[in-house]
Amino acid sequence: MSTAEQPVAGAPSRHAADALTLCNVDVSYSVRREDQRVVRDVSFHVARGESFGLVGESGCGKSTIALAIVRYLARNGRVSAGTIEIDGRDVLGLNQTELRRLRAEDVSMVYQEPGRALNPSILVGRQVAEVYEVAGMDRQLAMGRAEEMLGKVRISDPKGVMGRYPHQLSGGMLQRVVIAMALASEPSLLILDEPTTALDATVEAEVLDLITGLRSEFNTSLLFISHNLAVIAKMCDRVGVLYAGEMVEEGPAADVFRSPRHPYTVGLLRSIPWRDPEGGAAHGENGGRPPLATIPGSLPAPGSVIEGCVFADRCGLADERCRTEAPPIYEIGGGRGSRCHYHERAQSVPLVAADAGQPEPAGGRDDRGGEPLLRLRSASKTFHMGGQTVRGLYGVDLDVAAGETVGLVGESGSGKTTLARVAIGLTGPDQGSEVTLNGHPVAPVATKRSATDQKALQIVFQNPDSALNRRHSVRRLISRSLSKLGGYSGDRLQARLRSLVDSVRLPERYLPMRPAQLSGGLKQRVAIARAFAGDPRIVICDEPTSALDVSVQAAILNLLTDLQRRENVAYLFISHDLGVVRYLADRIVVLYLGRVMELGPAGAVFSSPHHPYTEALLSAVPTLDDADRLRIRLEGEIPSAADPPTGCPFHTRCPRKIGEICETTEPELREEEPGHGIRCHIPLADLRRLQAIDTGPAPAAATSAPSER
Amino acid sequence: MSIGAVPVESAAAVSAGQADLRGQVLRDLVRQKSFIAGAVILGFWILAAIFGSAVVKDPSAQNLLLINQAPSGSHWFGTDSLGRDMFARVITGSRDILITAPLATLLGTVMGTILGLVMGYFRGIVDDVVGRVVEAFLALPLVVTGILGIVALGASNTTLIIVIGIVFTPLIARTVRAAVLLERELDYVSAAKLRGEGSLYIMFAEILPNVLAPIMVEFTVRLGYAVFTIVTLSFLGFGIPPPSPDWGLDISNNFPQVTAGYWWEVLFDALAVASLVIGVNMIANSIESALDAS
Amino acid sequence: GANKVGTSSAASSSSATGGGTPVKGGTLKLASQAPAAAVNPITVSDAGGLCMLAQTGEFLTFDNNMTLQLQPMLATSWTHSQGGKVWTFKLRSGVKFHNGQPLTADDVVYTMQQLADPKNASNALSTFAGVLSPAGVVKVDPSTVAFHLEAANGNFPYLVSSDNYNAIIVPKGTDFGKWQSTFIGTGPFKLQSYTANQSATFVANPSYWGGAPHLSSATFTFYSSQQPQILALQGGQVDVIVQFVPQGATSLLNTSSYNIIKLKSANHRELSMRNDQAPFTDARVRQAIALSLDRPGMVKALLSGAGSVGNDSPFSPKFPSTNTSVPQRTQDIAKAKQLLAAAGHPHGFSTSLATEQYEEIPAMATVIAQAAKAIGVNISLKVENQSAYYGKSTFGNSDWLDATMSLVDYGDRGVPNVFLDAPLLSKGTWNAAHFKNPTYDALVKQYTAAVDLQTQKTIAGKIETLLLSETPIVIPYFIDGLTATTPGVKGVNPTSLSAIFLKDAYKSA
Amino acid sequence: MSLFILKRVGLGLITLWILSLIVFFAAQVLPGDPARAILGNQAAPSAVRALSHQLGTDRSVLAQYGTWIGHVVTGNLGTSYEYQGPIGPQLTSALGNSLKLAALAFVLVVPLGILGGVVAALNVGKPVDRITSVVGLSATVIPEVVSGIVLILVFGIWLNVLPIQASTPPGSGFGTQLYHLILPAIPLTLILFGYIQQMARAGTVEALASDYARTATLKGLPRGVMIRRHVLRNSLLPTITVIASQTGYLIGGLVLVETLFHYNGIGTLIYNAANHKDFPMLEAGVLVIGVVYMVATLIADTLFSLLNPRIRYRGVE
Ligand SMILES: Nc1ncnc2c1ncn2[C@@H]1O[C@H](COP(=O)(O)OP(=O)(O)OP(=O)(O)O)[C@@H](O)[C@H]1O
Ligand SMILES: Nc1ncnc2c1ncn2[C@@H]1O[C@H](COP(=O)(O)OP(=O)(O)OP(=O)(O)O)[C@@H](O)[C@H]1O
Ligand SMILES: [Mg+2]
Ligand SMILES: [Mg+2]
Repeated sequence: MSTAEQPVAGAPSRHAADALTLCNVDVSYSVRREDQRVVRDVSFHVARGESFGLVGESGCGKSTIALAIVRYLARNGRVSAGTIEIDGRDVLGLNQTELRRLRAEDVSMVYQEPGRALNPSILVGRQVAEVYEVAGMDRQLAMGRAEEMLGKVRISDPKGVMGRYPHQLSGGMLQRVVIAMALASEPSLLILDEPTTALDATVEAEVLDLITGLRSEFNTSLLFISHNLAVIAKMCDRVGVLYAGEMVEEGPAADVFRSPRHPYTVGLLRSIPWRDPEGGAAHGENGGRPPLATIPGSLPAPGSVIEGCVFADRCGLADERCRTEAPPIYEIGGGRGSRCHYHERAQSVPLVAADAGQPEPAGGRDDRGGEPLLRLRSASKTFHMGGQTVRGLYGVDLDVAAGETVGLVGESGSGKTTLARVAIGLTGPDQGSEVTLNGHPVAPVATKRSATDQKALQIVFQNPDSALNRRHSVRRLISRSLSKLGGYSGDRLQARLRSLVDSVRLPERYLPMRPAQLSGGLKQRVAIARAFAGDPRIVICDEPTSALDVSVQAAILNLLTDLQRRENVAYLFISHDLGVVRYLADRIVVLYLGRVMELGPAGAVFSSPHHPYTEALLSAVPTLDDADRLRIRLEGEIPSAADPPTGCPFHTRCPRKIGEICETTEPELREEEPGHGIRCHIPLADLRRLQAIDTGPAPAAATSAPSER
Repeated sequence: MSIGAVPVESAAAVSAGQADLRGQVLRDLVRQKSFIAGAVILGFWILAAIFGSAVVKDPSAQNLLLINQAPSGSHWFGTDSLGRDMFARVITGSRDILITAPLATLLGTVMGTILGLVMGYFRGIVDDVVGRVVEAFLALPLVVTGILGIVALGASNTTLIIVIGIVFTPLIARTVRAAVLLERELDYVSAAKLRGEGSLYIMFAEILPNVLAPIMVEFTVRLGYAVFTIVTLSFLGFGIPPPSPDWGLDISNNFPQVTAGYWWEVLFDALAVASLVIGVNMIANSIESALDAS
Repeated sequence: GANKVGTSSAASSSSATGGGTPVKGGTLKLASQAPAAAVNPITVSDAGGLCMLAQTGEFLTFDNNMTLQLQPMLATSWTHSQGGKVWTFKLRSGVKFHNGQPLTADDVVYTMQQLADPKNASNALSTFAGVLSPAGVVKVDPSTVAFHLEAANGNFPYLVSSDNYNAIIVPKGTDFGKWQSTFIGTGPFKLQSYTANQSATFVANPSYWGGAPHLSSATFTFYSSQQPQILALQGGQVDVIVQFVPQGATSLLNTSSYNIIKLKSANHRELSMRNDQAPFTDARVRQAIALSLDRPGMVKALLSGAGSVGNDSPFSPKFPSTNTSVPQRTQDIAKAKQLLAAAGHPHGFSTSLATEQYEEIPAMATVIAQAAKAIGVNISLKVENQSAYYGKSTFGNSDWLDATMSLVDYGDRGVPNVFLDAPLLSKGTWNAAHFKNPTYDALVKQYTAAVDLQTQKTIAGKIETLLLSETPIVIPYFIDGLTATTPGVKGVNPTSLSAIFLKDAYKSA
Repeated sequence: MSLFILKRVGLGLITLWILSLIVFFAAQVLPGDPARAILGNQAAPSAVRALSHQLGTDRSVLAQYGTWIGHVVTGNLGTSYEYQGPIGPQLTSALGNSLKLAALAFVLVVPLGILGGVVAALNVGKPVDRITSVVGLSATVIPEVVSGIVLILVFGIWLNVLPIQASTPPGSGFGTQLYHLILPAIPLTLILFGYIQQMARAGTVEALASDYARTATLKGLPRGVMIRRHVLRNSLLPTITVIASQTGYLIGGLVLVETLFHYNGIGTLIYNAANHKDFPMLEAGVLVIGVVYMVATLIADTLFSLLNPRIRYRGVE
């Protein structure tokens, strides 16, 4: 990339050519009349046509920087030092009119929730056209241009979409509209703040492709913000890694991710569970999983004053110097910089995975493969909503054996949570559904199940904020479960409480606290401790880490594997993150519109031949090192569960559709290999052949830019 | 070489320390000017109610020779149609209201909370049936409830408390229900069901603590309205019976004198009422914003 | 005797009763209390309703409150026989109802029988019970009617006068329930429209026996309370307030911009003390309470002066038979304390007083309580809504009749008979004092039967003296009947009962 | 949509029925009886008995309720015990009066409240905001008695510029009526002002903080356009519901203002009916308020969903 020779260290030199320059920017929020500096001394620049990525964990100040650039900080926030220039113009010095012109002409922004970015009560077309009207166009003309623009973001029916309200469009469509709006003014700088975080992987892939395409078409500079390293790697030329409001490392994306020079970047990269998509099983079939690396500790509280290196507290390399002397940005050549005294040794930072502890021998409790513990037969759930019937789950058969981990994947709305709730008895299934636990059928509702059954099957919810009563102390949360599920009381309860919190690595000093005083990871540990209070046989985990940062996620995943090994518990692990599932699961179940599309041992499902849907899911996942992998893209929207397609539910989006039959006849779940079933009309051999070629007709929207101009 | 043997995130809120949330709310509260102002006003009337009679003239002492006297040095707020000192009556006129208003509000809050919890938690048929009744009560004009209650039970402070309690119950139930509807969808309720907790436990031990904030706000807001309602009912003749000095009653009795030009017989009472409701309301708002902030 | 007690000032009196040349035509606008119920001649019991009856209806006799004279109306003359047991009325000839039908004895018999029939929900029964039964009404000839009473009654002509407001003469066969749609009577005005709770308009009856009235019409606007009537008068929206009470009317009483017609009335409040319950079994205790009151002060404060002090008997200054030679009781705290001490209560005692939420009564109760305090008696008040207070108005079912002390209102009457009977006779139905005194009972019987004024006066003196010494009840004051008009209004003839007769009324330019 | 309305109407009818039951059974505890109320407190017992029989009030309570509900379902509100005539005309006139007063209050308060709320929201945290909010909230809690009396004193008596009674002589023109209703409408306006102002403020603050407002601003729209087109439209939606829900309160809560300013409205009618135990009249009055309340809420909800595309197609509350 041409930007490699740009100086990065210290104050970047002003380049007339730069689309964006930040110079020693500090941003503070005043909270309870105290200034909290959440962005400190951040400098970077984005050259014309360049794509710059800003990556970092939640709360590190990414959005704050983005908003500071467009001067849209919250009322209590202000840029307390430094300068920001767009196209060489000092943003902070503009008056209202100039600022408005800047926003209208030079910079646009796209953010996380497309649904909220659009005005719910104004037609989509009007909102897009407004951009042109601001530029002085009359309404008629503006509407025409808006339609044109919607075409450019590859909306198939621009005219139709113009006449709709935002709530009538799907997330992916909305984000396209927002992008269309952002690009309509042909800005020199486009800021994207986690533009795909709220989207499904399949949709995310599409939107990312679209952005890549449009970027070259419009020759716009990008400031791309994400917590997802892989997305940044895919989208950006250069990257800046933020930690606690400081830019700790900067450089060409490929270089930074290949050989990070800051212990934080190193730690982040190591905690990603799955970095090799096609590299086969990440662990031995029967052996323990290698624990993931984690970063100990947590972010300093916003606004805390730190003397030395901000990362020192969590850094395996830190010494006295790090704690007292704040490191400057060390130029390390190749256009790279690192804010670490010991940047040369960064990669030697010790791997911390103490959660895993010493692998204990599985012991005699390993009774995998016997009679399934949990068994669902033709489990269906129909929701009735405002006269509509929504098939949340449709004829699902599923077994979970003792001690195994079954991964459940699928796009949003595919019925994963519904399946979990049916199994555990929080949602009563339709007539004819059967739930068997330990060989005997159980009541469809949890409250009617026997105490033993309740104990045997527990759940860890996705969102610990919702799952933990915020008015109860950690002690109360766990001990109540111990007494209700474990039947403990008195001293025995206290003893068990101590051993339980110890086994989830929750220091006892947290016991008197309320959930609000704990970080996300700690909260999830409390939730896990609670689920294990009654010595369950199966624990359902519904996306237990999706709300967590990667480094925290790693620790939780380590904890779960550790617990499984020691307690011989089975997991039904739900996730939309194939990496996580891949890391944990022995067997995988792929859901689509409430139906099982594929099911089988992890290795078999993740490697071809597999269902075209699985194939698409896999190829949608951005990874750090697959820049040139060919992708299968899914066309169109996920159909509504209220009105599922006839025939194969996937046929509307299937890149490998073979014809009539897909539209009319729903395929059986064929057990092609022992324990591996695929619901597809295409014979296994054909699938294998097609997917082996892998260069087959690039289906649907390819990665190239649209031809129209 | 492993550092950080316990790889655990430290408590998130370091700067806030382990400070109790309640402490924070309290600190936020006393920092607000409107809270201080409200507290001063309310405090004044409470003091006046307790110690006022020791300081001022006897509020019931009549002087039929000095009736309808305009404000003067000896009678700061004038005298009423029975020659009673209006200043004394205004100062001591808060006595009953300061007892009945909080009790009535408390009654309404407790009943409303129970009802709201039950409706919100069980939903379905319970909610439908109770909801209809609640809706019906909401459509019932205050006069009707007032007249029915007071005529049936006789005019007394207890009756007033019951009537206002009944009037407030559906209002509070509605707020609580809405909060409970949100809470019951949270997974901690599911978690409680999954460990076999009964409905009562879930409602009162799990959900109730989480809806206390809106209940508390509702309580303080309603407190102001209790004063409002008591004065209104007194004015309509459903209030506290004479001769105890009472703002609403005095206003009601002396209102016909207004056209004769004896404005002092109602104005000071009216202003006293206004100051009390505004004071209570300022406190209510401060509590609301302090709770919001945390 | 035409002794005139009536008016507050010579000016208003003369202007109200006439003098000057009447102006023909025009509409008089009056503010009246809204009839509280249907205007049914048999059931009407409220001020608004009775005022309506009197607009189109007429009585056998007319108690002219302005002159305190009983005058002929539909009856031209009346005589009594058998010592006041039989009364015979000669009817006016040439009188026509508004529907054109002539007035005959049959109509009078029908009307009176209906009113006296216990089977009917007749409000007049409170007057006629024990006096007249339907069988006692007899047609003598087409223009003569005789009333055979159950007991001699010297005041009977008053009982068929405008004082007995239900007793308007209606055509034979009238359905009283539907009367409200026609208002058919014999009076100087005919109904034009009546809308409940809003207004009523009456137009001159050109064929009235006494000649057409001056006014061409009169419009009554109904109000549910007094305050707006005052405002309407001040705002020029009405010319007349038919009747108002002093409470809350200071603004009218304190100015000279309006003519105020003050009529002596028997309207009063009775404070009863349970003669059968300690400590009021002792007459000295009752007297002490009565002596504690500052009556002129009460009249001034509670009535803005529009009343006269009472002497603890129902004989109001209004009644010709009232014996004014009996000394007036005045406040005497020392004597009251002395009496209490003598009765064994040197340090006073505590008791309670039940009363109703009505006009100035709650304030009056606090005045009484305050006065009692001065003699060491601690009275706690129980002020109730009227319907709660009256309950079923029978012993055992009524706070009014059952309370240790009770304070109640008695509306105006033409003769004191009801006041002497119901609240004070041993068998009296409203004997809230539970007063049982054979001497008194006998005196009342004599009084009722007495036909000549002098005898009546003599007996009245005895009754007044007896009541003063026994003090079963306290009557601190009588409230004047008040009517207000703008200065231009002349010739209106109100009654202290709140009716108003407009035959001679006109608006001067 | 029509299904939604139909369902709401159904539920409303059930509520009204429950309301009628509450009133009916509660009315049974009232002391006294209609006949005594008509004949006066000191009427002869025989007369009271006779009249009770005539009125039908000596029948069992259930029989009375039965007769009444039987009439109501056929659209006949029944006969007033007190006035022995049909209820309809009195009710209509009282309701008409109340509606006039309420309408004037609304006409005054809605624009004021919204303006106050929006101005406060645009100046969040600034003195303007704090002052309007304190004023608004204080106005809301001050009883009508208090504000009414102060108004009467100031405008009616001291300055003597406005009439202090709301009733006008029969046949008065629109202007006169309006003139007389100004003073009574103000206490109502004050009470509602706080509600509406707070609601409009909260809605506007929320909309201003929304992502779509940010989008609009970042498009470079002038602030005024941004506020008009993007903020107000969404922020005022919830205010509509508040306004409508207050209609119910207004009509039901008028009794005080009616008493204070001597106005023959529905509040006074109910008050009298309850005092005279005129059960059919009481029921009719309460039900009519119930109907107004429900219709207002229904209109609000319908309007809300019509104006709000998000729920226009869903039709759930
Ligand atoms: N208006 C505000 N007032 C006070 N503190 C704020 C405010 N907005 C953000 N912060 C704090 O500033 C810090 C940075 O927030 P910011 O939203 O920029 O983080 P982020 O990197 O975008 O995080 P995420 O990945 O969660 O979006 C956080 O600690 C946050 O709590
Ligand atoms: N309570 C409910 N009422 C109506 N429909 C529901 C309900 N719960 C789920 N659904 C519908 O059922 C389908 C499956 O939902 P589910 O929550 O199980 O999906 P999911 O796979 O867990 O999605 P996500 O990844 O977003 O959590 C969706 O179409 C959803 O809209
Ligand atoms: Mg962010
Ligand atoms: Mg889910």
